[in-house]
Amino acid sequence: MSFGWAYYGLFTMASEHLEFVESSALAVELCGIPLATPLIPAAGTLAREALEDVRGVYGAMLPKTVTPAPRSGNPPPRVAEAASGMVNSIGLQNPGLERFLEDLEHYDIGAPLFVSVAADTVGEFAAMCERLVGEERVAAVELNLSCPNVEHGGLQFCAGPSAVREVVSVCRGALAGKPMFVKLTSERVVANAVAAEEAGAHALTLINTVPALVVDARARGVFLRGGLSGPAIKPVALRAVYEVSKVVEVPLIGVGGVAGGTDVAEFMLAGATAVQVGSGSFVREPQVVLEEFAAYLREQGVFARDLTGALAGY
Amino acid sequence: MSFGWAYYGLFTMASEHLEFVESSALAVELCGIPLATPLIPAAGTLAREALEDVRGVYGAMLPKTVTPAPRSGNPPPRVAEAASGMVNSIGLQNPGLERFLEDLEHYDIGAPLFVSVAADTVGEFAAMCERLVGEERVAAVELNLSCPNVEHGGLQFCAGPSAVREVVSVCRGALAGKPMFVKLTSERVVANAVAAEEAGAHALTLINTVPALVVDARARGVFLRGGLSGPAIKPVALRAVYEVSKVVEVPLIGVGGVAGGTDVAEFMLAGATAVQVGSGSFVREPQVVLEEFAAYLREQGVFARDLTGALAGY
Amino acid sequence: MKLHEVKVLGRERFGDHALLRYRWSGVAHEPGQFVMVRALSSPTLDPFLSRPLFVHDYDGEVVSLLFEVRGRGTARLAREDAGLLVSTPLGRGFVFDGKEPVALVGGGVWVSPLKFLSRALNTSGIAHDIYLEVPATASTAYADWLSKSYPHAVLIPTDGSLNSPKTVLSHLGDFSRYAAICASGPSEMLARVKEVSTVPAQLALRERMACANGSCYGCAVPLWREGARIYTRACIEGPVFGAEEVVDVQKSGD
Amino acid sequence: MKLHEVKVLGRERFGDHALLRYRWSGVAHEPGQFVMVRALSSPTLDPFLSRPLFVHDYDGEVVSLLFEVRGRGTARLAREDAGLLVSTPLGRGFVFDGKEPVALVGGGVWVSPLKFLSRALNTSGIAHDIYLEVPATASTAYADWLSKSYPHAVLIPTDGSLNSPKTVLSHLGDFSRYAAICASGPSEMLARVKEVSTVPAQLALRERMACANGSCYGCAVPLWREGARIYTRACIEGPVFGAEEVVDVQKSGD
Ligand SMILES: Cc1cc2nc3c(=O)[nH]c(=O)nc-3n(C[C@H](O)[C@H](O)[C@H](O)COP(=O)(O)OP(=O)(O)OC[C@H]3O[C@@H](n4cnc5c(N)ncnc54)[C@H](O)[C@@H]3O)c2cc1C
Ligand SMILES: Cc1cc2nc3c(=O)[nH]c(=O)nc-3n(C[C@H](O)[C@H](O)[C@H](O)COP(=O)(O)OP(=O)(O)OC[C@H]3O[C@@H](n4cnc5c(N)ncnc54)[C@H](O)[C@@H]3O)c2cc1C
Ligand SMILES: Cc1cc2nc3c(=O)[nH]c(=O)nc-3n(C[C@H](O)[C@H](O)[C@H](O)COP(=O)(O)O)c2cc1C
Ligand SMILES: Cc1cc2nc3c(=O)[nH]c(=O)nc-3n(C[C@H](O)[C@H](O)[C@H](O)COP(=O)(O)O)c2cc1C
Ligand code: FES
Ligand code: FES
Repeated sequence: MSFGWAYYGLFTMASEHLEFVESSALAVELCGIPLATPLIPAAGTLAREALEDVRGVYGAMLPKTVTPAPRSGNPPPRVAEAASGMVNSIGLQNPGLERFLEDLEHYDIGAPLFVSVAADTVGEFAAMCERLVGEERVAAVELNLSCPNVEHGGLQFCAGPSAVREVVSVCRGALAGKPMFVKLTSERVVANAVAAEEAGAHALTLINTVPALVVDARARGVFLRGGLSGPAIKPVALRAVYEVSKVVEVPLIGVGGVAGGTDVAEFMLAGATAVQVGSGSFVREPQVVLEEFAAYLREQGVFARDLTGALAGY
Repeated sequence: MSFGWAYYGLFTMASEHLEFVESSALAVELCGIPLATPLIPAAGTLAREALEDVRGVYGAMLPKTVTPAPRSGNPPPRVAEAASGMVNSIGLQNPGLERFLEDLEHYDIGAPLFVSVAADTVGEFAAMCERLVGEERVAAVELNLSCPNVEHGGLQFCAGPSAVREVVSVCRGALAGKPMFVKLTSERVVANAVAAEEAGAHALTLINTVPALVVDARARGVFLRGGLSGPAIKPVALRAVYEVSKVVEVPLIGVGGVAGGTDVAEFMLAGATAVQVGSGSFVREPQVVLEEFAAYLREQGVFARDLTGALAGY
Repeated sequence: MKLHEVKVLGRERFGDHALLRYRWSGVAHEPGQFVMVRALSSPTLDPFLSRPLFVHDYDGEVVSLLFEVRGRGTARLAREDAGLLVSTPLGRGFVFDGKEPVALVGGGVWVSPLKFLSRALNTSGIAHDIYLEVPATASTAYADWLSKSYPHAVLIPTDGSLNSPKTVLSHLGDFSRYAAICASGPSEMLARVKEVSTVPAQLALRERMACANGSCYGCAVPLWREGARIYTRACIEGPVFGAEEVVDVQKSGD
Repeated sequence: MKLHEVKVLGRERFGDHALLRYRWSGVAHEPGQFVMVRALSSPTLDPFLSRPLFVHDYDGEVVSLLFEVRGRGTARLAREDAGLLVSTPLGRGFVFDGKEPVALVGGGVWVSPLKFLSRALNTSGIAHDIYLEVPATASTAYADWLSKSYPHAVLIPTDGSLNSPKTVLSHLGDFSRYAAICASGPSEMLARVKEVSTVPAQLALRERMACANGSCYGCAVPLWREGARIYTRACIEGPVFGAEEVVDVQKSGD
């Protein structure tokens, strides 16, 4: 269903900030949580040192994945450029859950706070969720399942449906109803998504980086073994959102290669309720992405929330 | 092991053609088949109408995948652009095996001829192999397993190790020793590669296109649901070659995003014996890719065959 | 595909449209053929694919291309400072048996190849009339340029939103006055020409292209051939087809 | 990251090196800081990431950047016709407690920030000597430019293949003559300064960067902090670090 843009009343785009008299044009709801805009930073791509310019741009804040204990991360190099994207291997450098929670106020951007967690074992995942369930400032928890399960020979938690089902159902229990997003990779995404929904995920975040290798031909060496992100993977992420939207009922959060306003629209049309911006924010301002998306909505005469899944065949 | 370039004797690069007095700098051997260069066209990206400029460039010819019966292909649109790549959904348009074999002489570029095959069932795969085994002009067969298996609810033949094992072992029997390459996608590539090797593959071709979706935001429609190729997927393909090279013994053929000479080197360093050029050939001349690769070999003072797997950590 | 660096002689802009002229000393172009082009400064990645454009005009020395700025590729081509890489002329253009008069029917930016076609018909002394739709969405600058550039054409302003195919065809009136129709316009216009023409018609079709040399099977055009419905490749068997053999005109070429 | 379009005042090329000057009226730069830059014509895709470059010089109005053309990004930046997008000054530069004399030690293209540093020391009236390695691989054009651009520096031609770190340091002689060392050179030179300096040394480090605002944790530099080995982020805590806190100098910054 679509409304003419006139419906919005006064809509003015200031040079620095968007001002909506009728701000509901951009608003969406995710698992019952109202978001002022459908944009969320992708986990690991927005640090507390860089929150100045994103107030009012992101509908929620999502810091880098936290693990039970502090992690120092991988030795450099950790990032490399690729065609229309980049490869990273940061190694989940983070201060550990307790220290992170002590500093929670630093993540305040005047929007709901989501927390991404990862761990080595199902038990540790559950323990983190138990620690977070009573933390009122945390509106939702995102399980980052693209990390190795040390109890299963280092296979990722999202290696297949049975592993997904186990960790998700345990965390669902531990979170006692607090919204839980499950983040998956593109590999086996449909089967894993179905398993995650069955195990109680409230929303699915699709997708994490795609396994990649960067070779330095002159040095004849591996430069970096990590995950590919950026516009290069956008068609892969869109496909994941689209296919999964056909088989699950829970809302989807699209992520992969967003670098402009129409990218946001594409993810929502493919089935996403909200959209995360990762590497794209390194090369374009999230503010500009939101402005472009707002211009798209105006041009099309639709509200953001009406885009989700509103895709015709060609 | 590396040789100084002087070792090659006279090496001159003419404006139109490479001339090697000692041409072994570029030569490689694949499953006992000598190739004058490590470059091969990727299946489906070089038609018989376009062979004029590729003589002497490609070490072997590999036409588009052939199926038992003719296929008319998918309705347009069939191709779309993506960031640093493209998405295609051609639908295996081909004249069918018999007609293809009648026209076999049109694929002569003065180099070994490989034939890519696909079918709806394991039985049809086997029948094609039986038809090809006696065809002396065909030096090797590449099984394209990225096609739906109608007996298994449309799941691809390369959906998982057990499906791979079945089709590969049956084809291995039917081909009675004729070299057989098995082409896989990036999804579950390590497990599938191991299964293919165990089932008798002589070489593995990695990777086929990555499932992708292109959305037209203005039309609010799906523009194309197909496979992503081009430089965007190079890091993904390199990773597949690298991981698989650690767990199998058979030679690997790298494919995905090659558009220049150092790309060829990267694939060989990651573990490939030969390298296929697909979408890259639409935007750059394969001739130029080969020239750049030869220049790289000269600069590094190595022979092509010495590059395979010769990768140090960073 | 081999692309050749050429010397751009001039770039003109009319609103969202651009005309680009370059010197060409290679193999001669035929009306209805196209070239693959890309900016010199983007040899591979952005945008990835080369863009197909009809030969708008060719006098034996200078080629001109007329295009609308729509996306990444054409935006680059229109930029003043970009050098140009172009292919040799590609595909099959319009064909003639000498019968006259001929009606050239076009619309939007797709009028492009009709200029060169008209020049060729003039050279061969074949009488022809030109009918061009000017959609309401076209800028005044482009509309003005069209009327100057096609001085003998009948220009028909249309309500662009519907691409009003009837308008141009109703101006054309009774098809049987003509020995043949050559059409290059939006898909709805071409479909309409195919539907209503009572005389042999040729349609300049477009389809999404990647390789432009027959390799990728991307540019599929549904044709009737020997009673069967097949997909042929616009890049090597087209882009101009006889209307009677085209099964239907795809909108993915718009 | 917000980038600002700036007016390029001049581009000079010396062999593989380029010097680019632009007008800047924003927040003032400090010696040792860097900026993220990209060509105006490649806003997103090719190349994807912006490039970090030290501020070579800054006089309050004009910023200059000195760089070596290595890959896609710097090739674009060096092209005459490209417009420029730059960030505000980023990171932490060299710090001083007023003690003198100071030795500035550099090599290769990494000498870049020492120009601005020398200017700042002059302004503060702090005595300093400059020692610059000129690797054998540098073009004569660059070597000539260096000697003109740093007229008071001791230039030390080295056998670039090994980056001969001993050479520049042996010219420098007894470190204790100086109150402090500021070094910006290839990783081996910096490692050597860290190893042998007997006086406080500051190292201008580089590491692969993506976000340049602390978000991605890409630009990891191993430091000793409170007795523990941690990875800090060069983009917000560096790029200049005290040599004593650096665990080791990574070659991924070369
Ligand atoms: C044979 C042929 C002749 C053509 N002649 C002309 C001409 O003379 N003037 C002109 O303005 N346009 C012409 N076109 C269409 C022109 O190629 C597209 O408008 C142009 O490619 C759009 O590029 P872009 O970078 O602006 O758009 P983008 O949106 O960036 O293009 C994305 C991709 O879609 C393709 N594409 C987009 N629109 C079309 C289309 N309508 N047809 C085919 N591919 C498309 C592009 O080539 C590219 O691969 C012709 C197309 C064909 C096939
Ligand atoms: C704080 C800082 C200051 C710098 N100052 C200068 C300077 O003043 N002059 C100068 O010539 N170079 C400087 N560099 C290095 C410069 O950023 C790289 O040489 C440049 O990015 C190479 O880009 P390219 O497009 O030529 O190479 P490409 O090979 O295309 O680069 C590919 C990717 O690797 C990165 N990269 C490549 N080399 C380096 C490197 N040595 N250090 C960090 N990233 C690299 C690029 O930024 C890009 O992300 C600096 C680096 C940092 C981190
Ligand atoms: C530098 C970097 C760090 C990342 N760290 C995390 C992380 O800590 N947790 C996580 O779930 N995903 C992480 N990701 C993945 C992103 O959240 C996102 O899923 C992926 O990058 C695809 O989105 P993009 O193309 O917009 O970057 C990281 C990505 C990048 C580029
Ligand atoms: C237009 C097109 C058609 C293709 N057709 C086939 C095919 O028939 N059989 C096959 O195995 N792979 C096919 N592929 C996949 C390529 O062979 C190759 O695996 C893939 O494109 C990745 O390589 P590239 O990035 O170099 O294009 C096709 C790819 C393209 C772009
Ligand atoms: S564009 Fe590839 S076959 Fe026509
Ligand atoms: S470059 Fe991202 S944290 Fe420094």
